[in-house]
Amino acid sequence: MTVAELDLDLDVFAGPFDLLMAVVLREEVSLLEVELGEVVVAYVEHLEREGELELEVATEFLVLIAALLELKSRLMLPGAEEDAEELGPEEAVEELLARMLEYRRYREASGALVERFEAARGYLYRSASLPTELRRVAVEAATAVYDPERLGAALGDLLAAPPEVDTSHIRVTVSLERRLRALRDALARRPSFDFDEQFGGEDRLTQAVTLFALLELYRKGEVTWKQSKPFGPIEIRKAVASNS
Amino acid sequence: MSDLGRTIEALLFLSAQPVSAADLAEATEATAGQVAEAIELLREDLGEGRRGVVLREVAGGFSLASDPASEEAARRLLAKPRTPPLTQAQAETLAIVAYLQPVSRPEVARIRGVSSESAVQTLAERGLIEESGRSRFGAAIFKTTELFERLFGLAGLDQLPDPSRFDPTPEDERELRERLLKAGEQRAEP
Amino acid sequence: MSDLGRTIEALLFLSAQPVSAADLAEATEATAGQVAEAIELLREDLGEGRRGVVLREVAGGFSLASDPASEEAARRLLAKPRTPPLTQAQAETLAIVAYLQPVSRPEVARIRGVSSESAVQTLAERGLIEESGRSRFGAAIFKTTELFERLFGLAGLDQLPDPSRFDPTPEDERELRERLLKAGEQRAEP
Repeated sequence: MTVAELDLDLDVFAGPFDLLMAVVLREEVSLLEVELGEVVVAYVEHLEREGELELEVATEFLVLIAALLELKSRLMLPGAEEDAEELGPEEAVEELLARMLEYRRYREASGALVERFEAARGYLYRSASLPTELRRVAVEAATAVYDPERLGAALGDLLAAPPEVDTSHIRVTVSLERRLRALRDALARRPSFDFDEQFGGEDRLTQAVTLFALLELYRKGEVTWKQSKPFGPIEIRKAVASNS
Repeated sequence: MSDLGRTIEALLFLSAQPVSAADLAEATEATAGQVAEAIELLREDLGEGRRGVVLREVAGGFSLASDPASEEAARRLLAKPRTPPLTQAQAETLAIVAYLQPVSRPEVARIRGVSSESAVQTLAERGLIEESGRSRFGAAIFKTTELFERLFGLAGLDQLPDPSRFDPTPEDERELRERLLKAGEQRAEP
Repeated sequence: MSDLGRTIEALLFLSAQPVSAADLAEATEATAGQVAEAIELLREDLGEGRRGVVLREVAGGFSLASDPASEEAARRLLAKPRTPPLTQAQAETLAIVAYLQPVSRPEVARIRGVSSESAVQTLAERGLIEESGRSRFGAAIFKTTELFERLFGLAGLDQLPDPSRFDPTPEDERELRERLLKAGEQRAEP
């Protein structure tokens, strides 16, 4: 399966991932309404079911989802606490806008190309081989320019059955649910803590999913956090319940 | 019809690929000027609607093609299926490759916002684009082929329309920006 | 020139084989008399010495051919085989034809796991492979040409590199064709 076909069933959208990305860029669904955490969960569940990881597909997923997450988080987070070099919501709008405009340009260009293609489709070219006497000439003038090893190697590629996918290294154990629980447990023990101190010993994937979970808790109003400089320590603090 | 014109017509008839003016001059042992003049006359003789065959300038050279008016009869005779139309995904991918080439697949995905694996693969299978190497990060990079220029009736890539023609109008842009800002504000002040 | 004459010229231009008057009538949806009349006019238009292309009546029908006067120029132009680097799709297709010939186009597609039409066409246009007949089911079957051997510096097909050198499972004794097809099937159903 490809990233494109990842099936999603979200509040505001049901269908393949491909289509979700497309409708966001085409402004048919607001990025703010899309629960990206669910998208990640769907992908991780898919990996769990399939038990195999295609590196190129996974990379593409990460690139696309990371871009969406970045844009969405900038749209969501209040601008006041931003560092000067970070983009605020307005800049985030500009960036999303720039991407939409870029996409529009090529969508329009593709329309023009299709018209050209349709117009040119009726012209047919001749593909008959040369008359014998002329073919002779071409053969006589020919010298060796290609290496037969290339053919052998291509044949070898074709003979190779696809390798059995080794799934031992991708036992997918990181679930967003579980990371949410880990965060809540930690917060239950003490009202504030340092991210690295608490989770620094986990592998990178776990840390990344924990960060997603943190975004989710922030959205629900359960936590706040502070990071005074880029790459600096992240201090997580239980949100003060104001009305409950 | 001049001898040179006849010879050029014969060469274009025989060659399966478009032939450049320079190659025509070399083969006919004529000067570039003479070839250009003969081509000009041939272009009139074989203009649209004159005969069954027309002169086309494609992919950096000249080529003979059958007149589109005879397409239907040709399909009946040769039992050739019509080239399938391009899907929207293929057309967008092709537009990005055509304008930005050489371009990598992740770059295509970034612009389209969707994984473009199968569109890229189909276009490569149809011979419209081809791999032209690898990026620094090992991603395959693509460019359009000569067949692309032939099938789209382009004498060369510089004949693609200026992409700025396709830019959204300032009004569209302003409207879109306002809509996005408004959505952001609503979110920020619950 | 009449519409029918133009269409007939186009059909003869496109067809690699001579076309009978009956086939022309069927494809153009005209009567035998109308076709005969149009052919008569075409014969005058495309008589020896008139244009670069002449109308020939040969066994089985009519065909267009280049004027013999242009042969020397054609030699100069076409004696230079086009040899751009092979793409991966072309190399794979050529390897299949080279090792398994004669081989049908559907078989190539089955082994590669993707339709290989454009690669086959390009290889045929460059003269590396050619049709050598039809399979029982009507599919074109291909073999390599003499030009192929020249361009690869092979004194004969038995000089192709021994496939067992590239073989991932040399202990397997089955036939090359069978193993290629099996690997192709495995690729097709991930």
